[in-house]
Amino acid sequence: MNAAWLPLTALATSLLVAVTIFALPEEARRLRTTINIGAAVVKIILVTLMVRRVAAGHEDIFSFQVIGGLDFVLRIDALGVMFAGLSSLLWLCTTIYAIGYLEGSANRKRFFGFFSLCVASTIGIALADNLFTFLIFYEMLTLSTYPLVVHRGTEQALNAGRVYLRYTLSAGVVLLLGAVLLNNLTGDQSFSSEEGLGDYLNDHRGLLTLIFILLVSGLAVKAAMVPLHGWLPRAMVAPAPVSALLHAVAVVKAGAFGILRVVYDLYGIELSVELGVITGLAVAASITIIYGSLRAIAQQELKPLLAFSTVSQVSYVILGIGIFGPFGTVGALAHLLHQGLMKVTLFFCAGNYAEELGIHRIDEMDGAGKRMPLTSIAFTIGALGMIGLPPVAGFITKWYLGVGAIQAEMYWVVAVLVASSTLNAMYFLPILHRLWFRPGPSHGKGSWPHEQRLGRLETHGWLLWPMVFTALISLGAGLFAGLPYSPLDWAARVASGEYLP
Amino acid sequence: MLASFDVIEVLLALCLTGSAFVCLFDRHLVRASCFFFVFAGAMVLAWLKLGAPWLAASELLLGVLLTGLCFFYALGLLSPGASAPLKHDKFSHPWSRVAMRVVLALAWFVMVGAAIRYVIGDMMYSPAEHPLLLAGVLIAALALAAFALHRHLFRRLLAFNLLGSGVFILLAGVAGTSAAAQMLISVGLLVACLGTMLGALLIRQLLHLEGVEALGRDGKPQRSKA
Amino acid sequence: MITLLLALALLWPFGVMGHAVWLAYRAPEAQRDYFSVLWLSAAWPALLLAYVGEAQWTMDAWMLGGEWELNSLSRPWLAFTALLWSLAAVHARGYFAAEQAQAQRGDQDAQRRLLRLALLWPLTLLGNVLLIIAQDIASFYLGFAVMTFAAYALVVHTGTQEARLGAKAYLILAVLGEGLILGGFLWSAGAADTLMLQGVRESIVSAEHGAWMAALLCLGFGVKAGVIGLHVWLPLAHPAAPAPASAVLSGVMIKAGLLGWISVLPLSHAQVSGALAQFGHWMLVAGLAAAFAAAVYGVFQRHPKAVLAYSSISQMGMMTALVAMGLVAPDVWPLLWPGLVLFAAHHALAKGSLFMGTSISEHLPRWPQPLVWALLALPGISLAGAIGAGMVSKWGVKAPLYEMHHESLIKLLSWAAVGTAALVSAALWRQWQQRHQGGSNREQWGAWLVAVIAALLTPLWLPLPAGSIEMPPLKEWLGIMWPFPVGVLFAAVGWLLTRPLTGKTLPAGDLWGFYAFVVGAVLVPIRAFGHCCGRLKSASVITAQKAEETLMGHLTRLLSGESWLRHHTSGLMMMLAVLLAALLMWEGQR
Amino acid sequence: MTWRFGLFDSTFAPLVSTHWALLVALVFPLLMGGLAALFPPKRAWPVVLASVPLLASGGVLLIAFQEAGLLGWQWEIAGLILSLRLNGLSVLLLLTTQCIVVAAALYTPGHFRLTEPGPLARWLWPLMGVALSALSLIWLATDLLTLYIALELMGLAAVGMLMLSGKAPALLAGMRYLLLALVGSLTYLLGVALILGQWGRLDLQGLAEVIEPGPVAWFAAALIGAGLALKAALFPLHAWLTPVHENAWTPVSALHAGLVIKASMFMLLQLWSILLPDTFYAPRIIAWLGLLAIVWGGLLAWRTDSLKTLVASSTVAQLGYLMVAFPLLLGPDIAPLPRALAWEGFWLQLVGHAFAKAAMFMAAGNLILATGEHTLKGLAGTSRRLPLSLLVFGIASITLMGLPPSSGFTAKWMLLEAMIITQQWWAVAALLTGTLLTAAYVFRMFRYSFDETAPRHRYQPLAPGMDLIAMLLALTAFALGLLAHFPLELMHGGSP
Repeated sequence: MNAAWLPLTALATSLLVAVTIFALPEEARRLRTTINIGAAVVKIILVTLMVRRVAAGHEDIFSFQVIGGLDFVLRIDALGVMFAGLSSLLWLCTTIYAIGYLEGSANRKRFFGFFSLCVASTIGIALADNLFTFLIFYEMLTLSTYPLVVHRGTEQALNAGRVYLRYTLSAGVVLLLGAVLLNNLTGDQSFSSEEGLGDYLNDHRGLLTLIFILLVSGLAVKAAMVPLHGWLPRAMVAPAPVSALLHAVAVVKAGAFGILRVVYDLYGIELSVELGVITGLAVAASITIIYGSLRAIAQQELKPLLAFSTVSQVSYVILGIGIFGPFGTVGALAHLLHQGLMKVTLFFCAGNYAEELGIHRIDEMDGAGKRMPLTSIAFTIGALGMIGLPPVAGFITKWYLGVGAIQAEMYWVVAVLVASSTLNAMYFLPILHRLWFRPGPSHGKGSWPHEQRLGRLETHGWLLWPMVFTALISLGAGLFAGLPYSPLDWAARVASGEYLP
Repeated sequence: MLASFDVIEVLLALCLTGSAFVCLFDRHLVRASCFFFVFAGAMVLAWLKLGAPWLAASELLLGVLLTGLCFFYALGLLSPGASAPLKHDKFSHPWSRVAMRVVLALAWFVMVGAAIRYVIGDMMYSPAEHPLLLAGVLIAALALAAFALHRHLFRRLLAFNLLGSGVFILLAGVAGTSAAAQMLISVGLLVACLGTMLGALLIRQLLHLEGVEALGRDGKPQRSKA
Repeated sequence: MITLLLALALLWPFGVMGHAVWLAYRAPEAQRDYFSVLWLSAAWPALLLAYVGEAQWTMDAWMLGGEWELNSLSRPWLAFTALLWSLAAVHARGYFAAEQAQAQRGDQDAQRRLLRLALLWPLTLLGNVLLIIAQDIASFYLGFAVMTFAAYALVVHTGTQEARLGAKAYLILAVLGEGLILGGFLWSAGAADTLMLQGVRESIVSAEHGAWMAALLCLGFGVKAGVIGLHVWLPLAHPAAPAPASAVLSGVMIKAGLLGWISVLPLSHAQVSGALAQFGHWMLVAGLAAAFAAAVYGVFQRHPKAVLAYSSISQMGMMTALVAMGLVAPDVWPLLWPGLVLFAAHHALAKGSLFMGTSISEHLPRWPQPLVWALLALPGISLAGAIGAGMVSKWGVKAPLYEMHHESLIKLLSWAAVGTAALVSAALWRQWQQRHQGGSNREQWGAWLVAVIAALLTPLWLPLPAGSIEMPPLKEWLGIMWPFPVGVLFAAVGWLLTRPLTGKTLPAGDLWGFYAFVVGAVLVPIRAFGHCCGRLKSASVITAQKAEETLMGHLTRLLSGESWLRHHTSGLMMMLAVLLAALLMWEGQR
Repeated sequence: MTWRFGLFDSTFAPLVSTHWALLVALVFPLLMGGLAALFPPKRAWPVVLASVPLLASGGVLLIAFQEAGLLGWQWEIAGLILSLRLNGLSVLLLLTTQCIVVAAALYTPGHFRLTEPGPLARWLWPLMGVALSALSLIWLATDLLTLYIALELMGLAAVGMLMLSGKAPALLAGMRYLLLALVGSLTYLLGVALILGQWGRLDLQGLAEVIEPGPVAWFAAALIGAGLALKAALFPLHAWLTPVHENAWTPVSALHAGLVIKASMFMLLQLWSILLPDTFYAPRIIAWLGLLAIVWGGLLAWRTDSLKTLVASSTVAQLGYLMVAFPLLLGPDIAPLPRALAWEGFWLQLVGHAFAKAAMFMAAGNLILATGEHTLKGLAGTSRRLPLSLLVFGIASITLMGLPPSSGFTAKWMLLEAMIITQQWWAVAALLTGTLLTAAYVFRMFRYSFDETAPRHRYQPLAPGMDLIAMLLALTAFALGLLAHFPLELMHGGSP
């Protein structure tokens, strides 16, 4: 039984929300909030439904013909549902957070409209079943995030937006070229087809490699791989929920997810190995991991530090793709979710510090643990996860990546992982030290840069609870990774689909 | 050779070419307009000669009367109260531009001539047999060159009209005076007339709004952003 | 029932932490008792658990698949660990009494420090307990990491310059160690596709690079166990840490490294490869080197806790050597390990009571002085193997070695015990020199006394397999006891010899200075390179901006061509027509 | 190639209702235009009423085509044969034209109410009617005479409309446009003269059969090509375009950029496919010029300070996309697949651009109207005050940039594919460069509008429908991307 309405409804939920929000007047705050949260909840229910259907072995497809030989196809598969689940879960959190964060500021209608559009794009990316459909939502994502990046409208924000566009649109063009070349070579290639492109290997080896490079370099810009990462730290000028979304779910993950699709579903892992591109991917990812960490160490401000940390962490996913074998794949897939959860927590925390206490620089964080204990605990959980310490989710993926690397006999990857953990510790532990072990304004030494008392608790409830929730989830995803339907379990399910016939 | 020599046609052709030349390249605008009357009159005769009385009538009405009046209106001679009648074209052209236009006109002439040679196979052997056709080619080339050369809007308008006439003669020359050709020409005449009327109105309006300088501003780099 | 107890043992510390948080945010300042009975009880369920019996738990949902076990190894280990934690907690209540009073008076700093300690103490304990019962890698690593990082608070507690240095050294080496452990685990587990410690052991035996895996893991755990070269944090951290913290650090946490070795190394495995046996030899050498070098260096320390830290290094060196025997001579291990566990347990309690003793000597109770000092010396003497449990534990390891004819090692160990004796006497001497009267309280000396007694009577309460430990036969007593007087003698002679150099002592943390120098030297070119890159980047940015400006200028000039185009449109049209015609003709004529 | 233009005999004769629909489509606009000149509508509802029969006629023609396939009409008047045909392409273009003109007409009353356009305003209506009729005729006509008449009518109407604003720069630009358009027509006429002289007939279907490659066909093609290129504002001959739009009224600009220049483009392609079915270089010349057009137009739009110039220059670049596709449509040895792809892509691009450009002009007009500023810098802060206009502009520019899922994207996808199959890499490069340049100028505009630090203007409120109409147009262009199947299906059928 094909429930074609399911993928379409999932997509339409956030699209309709976007349209509705644009149609509502700026002042209709309450209604907008209700619609936003309601739709997010509906989306989660839909995704849950999808999970159940995928687990039951159904494949729901919605498709129509755009032009001859080219279809618009949405399909629910395990990998897509994984990404959709991440985005819908974090959408709820980020929406709640953003409502609190933007309380009383201007242009909220525009913000939430594009925010919903952005999430609709990620859902589309998740459910797209061919490169054409993927490309549609991929570019839609670029466009819908631009207004979010420049939201503040300052000179700095506008410049960041320009840089962002330069990178992403150029990447889009490269991607388009790759997609058209591929379409030309193979016709409309569904992500769900079992064969991969193995048939073309003998005659078109060079072309296939070229297309792979085009596609991956186009996607790598969004995934912020060195040297295509320049936009990400600059995009930090955006409001905290945007940074959270950009870093955790929408943009960087879209890039990483795209690479996943290309390698596993389009080319097929065997072909990628045969072409030898996969090792290149692993090397590039390793360089990115180390480079990002090194740059993060040098940062003085919290958000750029987190940005470089993202540069480094997202490449774990790519690294996992670059490791041939089920463990690498599981690691990559699980990290897609884990990193999202942890990074969103960290950005929420950074936003809370900035909102409540006006903290932007790392050296202003002394003793903030006392003033904002829950935020600081969440930050600690996120940071430990980034380092890869158990029991936070980061450890699980690091483990799978490492084991995968050993099994693929890529021993240097383990060295990279260990080095990265150490470097992560080098920039996160000092912050934790400052948070918990240094006396600061809350102990009567100096004062906070710009303190506001936003709520009865340590800060506004809308800001606090999403963060606590994501922190708990990232902790739980590590502690109870063995539970059915945990990220790890789902990743293993996807991976077994890739490697087992 | 002489036997096929039609004196009237040759005279008409000469008259057309000559008046067109003066009309195109005389800086004295009133005189040029007067010569346009001469040219248009010759055109009427040419149509009669070619056996198209209907066209002759339209030419008389549209070409001579309306278009001519339009020119005088544009020059400010019809309404005595109008500001500053136009007399002379005072815009100058650099030599390079003139040379360029001459080369282009030659090329154009050769091209159109060659094209017609292919259509009317025998013309190559007796070019003088079709003096009107030859005049048409010449006028078309000259008029186009003048159109490209001049900056003064009035003179460009004039050049356009002559170009139109040249093209019509060519059309009649190569295609005869079939119904289709006559129809094309009459439409062309009508359009030329309408265009000229519009142009004349515009010229007056521009003169009224901006003065003489505006008529030659075409192509000059726009004044730097104020 | 036992499962319930396990859950209680693991969750109880959380309850304790919750109580501490509640105290901090809800209770009025003056009534904050950071070391309440609840807090003291953090380790009690775990202690109880050790005595309930053997059990096994498997949990698929737990991380990568959990497998916990209370077996003949983990039970005694848990027992001495939990016991020392309990005692140290009681001691802490006394030790921090003054600070607590300060906090109740409203001193923000004291409140902060005590809250931190009250929170992280149970967490450290939790990690320690978890790593003991864990049989799967993830749980073990989790417990190890939690313990390691939470213990930072214990080290840094006072917040003085020295404490921060010690904590820094501790943390840096801990991170390094965690990295090595992770690498080793990944390698060995990946090679054998396993998630259990058992699998790691098998993997190390069977894998081609087993020795390297073992080396990574050993070095990683060695950070905690104070292997020579990686030991530098011990003498830096201990003097700075509060006495109860030092007691657990040196008593049980350091043993976690030992347990790590025992868990991951394929000891007693008959078919160890040549490389692995080779590695065992290296480890043996390293252990003995640590045992002697630490003793030689340690006696010249000024601070009694630093001396004790070196003593720990020395003792751990001995244990390293014994573990290495499991690789070098696998057949000896089944007989050796109960002795080793007893050795570890006894050392834990004895070292714990020695460290607690340092706080007693700083706040001497109003008892007869000879009694106090005798009591202070007792665990030291026992540690040197002259009396009580020390003697039994010495015999516990000696006997199997005798049986398997490793007399040379016994001789070396005996000489190492001389070092131990010298160290404890030096420590006592330093305590004597730095003694203070007054300020003691009940909890402080009570816990200490119990620890001393427990140390002396270790074999009696340690739940080792029945019959694995026996009293040494009388004729061996001399062979066991002789190192103590010799050691005291050595210490005295050494003291006499070095008297002229009075005032000058060797710095604690020997190699730390060297390491810091090396790292600093390495960082200089890296920093220079970084600056160079930064300059290069800014230079290229400027160049790019300039180039962009120039380019824009050219572009603007180029675009003014638009008006030229506008001017020449009709001419261009002619040209286009002619060009097209010519082109078409040319193409047609070909 | 000529069959694609419907130049073959139809199987069915048109029904009576179809005759009436044709009549309505061609004559009704004139009537309504005249009526509106007498009684200028002050509100949108009379326009709505007037547009109902018009759109209905388009609908009837669409249904007629879908039922019967190609339809043909022929009349003989005094020895002249006038012929029309209705194939998928003409239906598509006819509907597009009607939609855009109706939208422009609906937009006009609101625009006039806010701008106080002066006494000449009432003449806009008849001129608009004439333009619509002439455009419809161009899509339908299949003989050179009718085409010439329609072309001239359209040209004059367009010039008239553009100059109605009556400002001096507008007049100057309009005068230039007038002269050039007339000269262009004469050049075209010269080409027609050669054809008439050689083959003695003007109906395209007959010509397609008799014309053989030879000097006359080539000369005629060159002359017609140059003349129409001038009128279509193809690259080196485009320079008259921007000043014209700079000063024209918004609905007029929308009509002109969206449709009028496209008509010349349509004729150029149609006539060349008859005259030069197998030439290699001429289409390539156009394509290379197209490459230059993309770059030049993009650069112009990128560096300009005026919003309207930006939009107008973008037209130049967008025409470049169409020009670049010429070698895929005309020339020897083009495989059927790329030719079909390019054909569909070409028209989709044309239609999509028509809608998008009309919407963009309206949005730009709204912004200018509301802020009172013509420069980009004047837009600072509009994102807060005029989000809807800006959104329309954004949606339209997505189509122009060729980003998914707009029609521009789908068209570009098809063109790219055709180019790749035929290995025309430079054309691929041109298309991709065009995307980036378009993005550069579009987002330059957005950059200004998102500026929150600028001082606040007083904004003039807009009439209620003005943004809505523009939005509908923009959305149409946008939706045609994913729904491209429907318009393209129209062009599938109908091979003889």
